[in-house]
Amino acid sequence: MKQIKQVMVLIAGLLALAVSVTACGPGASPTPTGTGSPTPSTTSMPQVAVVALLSIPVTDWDPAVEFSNGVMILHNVYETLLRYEPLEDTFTPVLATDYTHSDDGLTWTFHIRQGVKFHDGTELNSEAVKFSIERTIKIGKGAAFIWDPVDKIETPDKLTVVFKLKYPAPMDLIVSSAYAAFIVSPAAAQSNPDDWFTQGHEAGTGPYKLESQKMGEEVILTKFDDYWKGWQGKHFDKIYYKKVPENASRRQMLEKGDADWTMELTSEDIEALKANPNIAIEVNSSFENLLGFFNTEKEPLNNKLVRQALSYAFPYEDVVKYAMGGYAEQAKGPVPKGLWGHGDDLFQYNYDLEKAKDLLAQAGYPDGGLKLLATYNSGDETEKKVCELYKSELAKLNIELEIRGMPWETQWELAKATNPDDRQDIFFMYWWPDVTTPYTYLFNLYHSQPEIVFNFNYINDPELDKLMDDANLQAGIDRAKAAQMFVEAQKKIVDEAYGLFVYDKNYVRTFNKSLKGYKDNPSYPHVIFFYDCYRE
Amino acid sequence: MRKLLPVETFEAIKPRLKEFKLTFYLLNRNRLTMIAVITVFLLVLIAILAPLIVPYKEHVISGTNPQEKLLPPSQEHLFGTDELGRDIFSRVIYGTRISLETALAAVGLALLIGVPLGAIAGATGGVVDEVIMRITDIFLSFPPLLLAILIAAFLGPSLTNAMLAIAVAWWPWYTRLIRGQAVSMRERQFVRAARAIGTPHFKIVFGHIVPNTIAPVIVQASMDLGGVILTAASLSFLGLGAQPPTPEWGLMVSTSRNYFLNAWWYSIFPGLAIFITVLVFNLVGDGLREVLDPRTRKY
Amino acid sequence: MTELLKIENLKVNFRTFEGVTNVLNLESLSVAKGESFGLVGESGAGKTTLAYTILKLLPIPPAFVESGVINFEGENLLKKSEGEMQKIRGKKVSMIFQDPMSTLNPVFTTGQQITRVLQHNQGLHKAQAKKRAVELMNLVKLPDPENILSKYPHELSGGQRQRIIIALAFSCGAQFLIADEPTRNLDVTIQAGVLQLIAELIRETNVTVLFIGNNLELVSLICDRVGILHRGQLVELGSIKEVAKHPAHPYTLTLLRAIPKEKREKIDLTQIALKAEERLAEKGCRYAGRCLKKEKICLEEEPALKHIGGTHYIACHL
Amino acid sequence: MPSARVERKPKMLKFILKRLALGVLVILGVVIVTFIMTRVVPSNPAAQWVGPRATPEQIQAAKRELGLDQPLYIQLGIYIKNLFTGNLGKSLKTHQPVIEELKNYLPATIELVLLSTVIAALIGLPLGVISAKKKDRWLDHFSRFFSVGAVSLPTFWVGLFLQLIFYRWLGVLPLGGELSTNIKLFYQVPHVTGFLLLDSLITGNMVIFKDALLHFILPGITVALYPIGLVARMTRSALLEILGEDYIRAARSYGLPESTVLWSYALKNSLGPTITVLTLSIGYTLTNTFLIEAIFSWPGIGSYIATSILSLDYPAIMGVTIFAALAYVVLNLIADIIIALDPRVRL
Repeated sequence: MKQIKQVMVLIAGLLALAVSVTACGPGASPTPTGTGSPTPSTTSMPQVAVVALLSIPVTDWDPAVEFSNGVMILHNVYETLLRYEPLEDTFTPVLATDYTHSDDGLTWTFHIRQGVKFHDGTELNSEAVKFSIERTIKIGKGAAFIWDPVDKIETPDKLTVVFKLKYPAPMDLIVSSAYAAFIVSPAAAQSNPDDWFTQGHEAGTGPYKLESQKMGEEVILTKFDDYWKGWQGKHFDKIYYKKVPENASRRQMLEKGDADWTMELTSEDIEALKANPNIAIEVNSSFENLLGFFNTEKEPLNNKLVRQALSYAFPYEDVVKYAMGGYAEQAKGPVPKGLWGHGDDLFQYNYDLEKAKDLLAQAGYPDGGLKLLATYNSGDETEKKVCELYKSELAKLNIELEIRGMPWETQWELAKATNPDDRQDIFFMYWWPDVTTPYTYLFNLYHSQPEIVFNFNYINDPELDKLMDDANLQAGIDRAKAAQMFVEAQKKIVDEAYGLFVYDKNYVRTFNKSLKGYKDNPSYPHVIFFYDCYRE
Repeated sequence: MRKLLPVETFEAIKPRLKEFKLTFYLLNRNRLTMIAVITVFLLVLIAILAPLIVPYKEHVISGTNPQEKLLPPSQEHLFGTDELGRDIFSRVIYGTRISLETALAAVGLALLIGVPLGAIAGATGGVVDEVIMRITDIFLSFPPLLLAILIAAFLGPSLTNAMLAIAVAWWPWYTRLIRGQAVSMRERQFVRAARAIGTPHFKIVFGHIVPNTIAPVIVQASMDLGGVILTAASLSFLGLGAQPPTPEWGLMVSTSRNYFLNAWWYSIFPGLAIFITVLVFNLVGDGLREVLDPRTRKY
Repeated sequence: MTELLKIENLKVNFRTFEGVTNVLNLESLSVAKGESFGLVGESGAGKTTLAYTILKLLPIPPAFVESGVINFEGENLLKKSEGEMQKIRGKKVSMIFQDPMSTLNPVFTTGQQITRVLQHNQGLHKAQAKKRAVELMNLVKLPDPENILSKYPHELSGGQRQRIIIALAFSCGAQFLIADEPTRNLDVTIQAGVLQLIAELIRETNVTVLFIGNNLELVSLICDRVGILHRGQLVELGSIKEVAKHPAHPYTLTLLRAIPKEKREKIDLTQIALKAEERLAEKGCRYAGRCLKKEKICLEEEPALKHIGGTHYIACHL
Repeated sequence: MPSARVERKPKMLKFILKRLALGVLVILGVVIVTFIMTRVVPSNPAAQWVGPRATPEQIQAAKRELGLDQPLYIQLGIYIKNLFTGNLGKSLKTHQPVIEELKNYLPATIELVLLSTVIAALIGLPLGVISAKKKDRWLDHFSRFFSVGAVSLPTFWVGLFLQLIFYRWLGVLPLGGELSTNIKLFYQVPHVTGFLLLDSLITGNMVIFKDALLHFILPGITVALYPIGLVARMTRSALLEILGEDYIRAARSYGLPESTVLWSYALKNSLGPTITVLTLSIGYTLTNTFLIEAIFSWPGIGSYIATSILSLDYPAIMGVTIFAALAYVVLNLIADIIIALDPRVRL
């Protein structure tokens, strides 16, 4: 009898605990952030913004290395010399006040802002700029390649930096790159071990500094009192970034006010959020596009007619409508709309199964009967839908499309297989700019390469190479002319139907209506410059 | 977690009609087990007849109908439609076939690896036994799901590879089970007799020992089916199993995560399908274990 | 003499795969107060089943009681609830089991097991119970009681364990004791000692005994009266003298011959062994199938117990 | 007669040592198997190390940096040598030492797993006892349905619906994570052992403890389901075996009440196998967290390994695998010791 009593008491106690804990739940736990109540300090509530992220906040805390969404945070901690406004094609001076370049595009002079302090208390000068960029080049990871044109960096005085280039290049675009263009404190970098940054430290000039973090999970930023722009007006005191991998969870957090800003919701979610009066939905153009690559080194896609047939068989409208919920536009060539060098007059393939049939017949496949393999990044719901819709159309041509969602690394290795026959037939991939130039699209994706990196069409066309390279050299001298030349190159790519130009994506921003001052900049994908934001 | 039946359990199990009848009689005592047995037969029937009974046959292969996406359950679509307008009922029904096929293939393959290894180890003894069993130990010290995930990830995601991965995670259990049997078999009269008249070792192992030890392993394997189905679904959930647009339940649940706030039916039906299938297989397995284990067997 | 236990019309069946089998069919049996009654029969005859039925410890299913009355002190045990039975078991009726190896709980020390029973049945405090346990050890002639009480069953020998089981049976002053082949699983060398102990204790406590055995000779050492059980039925009943000296039923004769010590005739073991497949005949004497003297009537009619003199009864047509 | 229990001690030690040695061998085997598996897969760790959009020169440099230009057996040798110093290499993605990342992620997972296991024992044990007691009756059917159901549920699916019900509809429990944002930002979160619930409890910080407990409930229940079912099933089958034993019948014959027979006499006998299962189930529960941590944004090893596997981050995968195998081997050893402590088993 004694035993049974003990067990019962234990269970009862447990239940009581659970009940008491849940009963007082709603008051304590999911309080709306920042505006909420139960905090120890009563004087003035610090303003906090909460960002729910899809993946780990910062992959590598070294600003020279980070080459993924971590720049969302780093751009609030570090600053670049300039910030590019692609929609107006202008530059906002940040750490540099102004700049000039020689006519041949080989010498670029930047003047550095006076009185800027790093978070470690030291002051910004031309040496720091030189040090930062040389450090990035030396480490050679991430997006360090953007500095390839740089021959040497000179610092004639404390506030002047001169770049001497190997070949003409648009340095203003390079120094304002979203990646690998951050300026760090030399004092902090030199007095600490090499992996000091990677271990989760920072030494930038940005408006916010790192308060604390749990690696791979969350980051808390707090305002840097000595920020050079000062703290007049309304600003946030703290920013809280948290990884919330489930789409549904991020949406629910946003709806309940547990998050202020989130990304990568499905179009169905966005549709549902429209009814919520507390949530703002902003549709912005972006420089991110979805491209399909045909394996031109393998039967049957080495045949231009087959490639064109497959281009006509693609359900562009359905994909935009159902896979993207309308938040995209069918692409015209590989360079997205809004970016200089985009060809508005380029030819566009349209969904036309009859035409596709004709072309297939011409190519010698009147009854279809092909088997193709398409790969995409596993876990990407949109790419998955794209593939499924495409498969359904190709089935009508008696072409069997096998779809394989693969982790990026394995998909990549498959595409780099030595034997072209081992590779996939169609490779789906997003591309977005590092430096805001058409060359990042054309060179990486369609230029011949000594080794396969991202040229998944496997084209080796010297004529096309030359068109692109000439255009790039021109970019450091006369951007308008260069843009024309880039369009010429794309004409050839489109005509050859090297791949599917699926859509240019819109970034749909979903955030709490009380978050004000947020402005999307497609050159800095997903970055929120929190200094400009405030809560109302 | 699996509790392997003790070796002696199977001394009694001989594939005789009477044994089957007796087992059935004992199972019949527990109504819940009996319901499960009937459901298992029903599921097998559904799996076999799937192509005939699905209302939207094209939706299980390549067809899409995005205009009708995410419709709630109705008369035309009993379980509603998914994000590309496909009939979820058809896909769930067809998924029965895929799940059962995958599970059977995985367990079959695990048996194909595990049984000969175990028989050879047990029948040969000595160094061969040591080596085989130490390798088995190594594989047994991976948590099975982790091992399956690892292998599926390394082989690349596909249903076939998921099946292979599960087989690799499962075979050591069978090796261990059959080895125990084979060891006891080694000294039996008929084996000695066979050896005495110069039968080659290979023939003794596969001609005498395997046929006489296979019954318990088959029983064990049938008890494992539920766990295997769940593991396969978990792999697909992680994106390491079936590929779209295959109507595999785990994959459907995984995809539905993105839509379940707007379309609860999309998650609930494939999830229920997994649950019910695994449940009835486990219930039957549990019932079988109770009935076949001499320690709990009661007439 | 008052009847302490009176069994009437008791039918116990087992429901199995093959169907319902009758394992116990007793028309009438009574044990008087202070009497030692022996029950003898081959294994499977239903002796243990009877013991379990009295204590209501039968595994149900597959067993079930079809009909009957077991009156103990004038009250029908079969009608008692589980709670009421708990007040009877151990306190009024106790039992010595046949297998000392499996009767004690392996995960408690013997002391824990005895004191728990004492605490519960006699409401003793822990210290009192411990003291009483030591006394009990002395009673069953186990030396070094403290040591024995601190041991787990597997650390003791079979004889020691059986003595503890006997101690448990006598611990709470039950008036009725069922001893189910208490020496069956013991070495021959210690059988005598244990048996003697039981006999002494019975004499000292004047308890009423139902003594079960498969060996008439052994039973005769303890009992006044004896019943021969065959396939669930009493085939012969009488005082020890009557049955042992003048066995009347053919089965009893076989049983007596089966005692190896006697070595009077060559024993045909196949006659004794009960085959599992052997089905009960639809009608007729249950022994007819093996009876060497059977006649036509034996196959057609079931014999009832009939009085053949003194207290002697047999169930045989002949 | 010398006491048997005194004799057992040196045997026990020998037994443990032998099992430990075997365990080390097995772990070494796991290391080798995993290492080979990771290396035969077509992939390019060097390219991962440098990051996306790397140039061929960068990749070549990384190859040298990571020692990938050496023959495989030398790489393995170096790996094993480093292993002994606790060096598991660096993650290809985050460039952090894997051992640091494990330290970072493990406490949350261990806390989740252990606490769920305790819950599993508290619920599963009575469930199994009731089921065995009422065998083939409706209470048994119900309890069996529940316990077999618990091991048959796709946990990832359950997690989604628990969130839907308790966060979205009822609004009584948080969606995920370990703590609320406000608590994180404005309270000093104690850090003693790394286990949040424990730390807040020992430092007497009830606000944080309550918040952490609230956050624990949903993932805790989801993770506990499987072991609950397991313990209930195991207790049931062990009890069924034991309830048929002679000593149970004997105990009843002495007039002991049914509750004592069941909860003390029988349960103590079935505790051995049940605790063994509980111990071993921790290994399973650990892998189950791989599926559900992401759903609950739980900052543990599960979501870490899930992302590592999907991005083929080999050092991270190996680190977690070795840890899991180690945990498995140790738990097995503990289970064996528990069995060996059973007075019936003589070593």
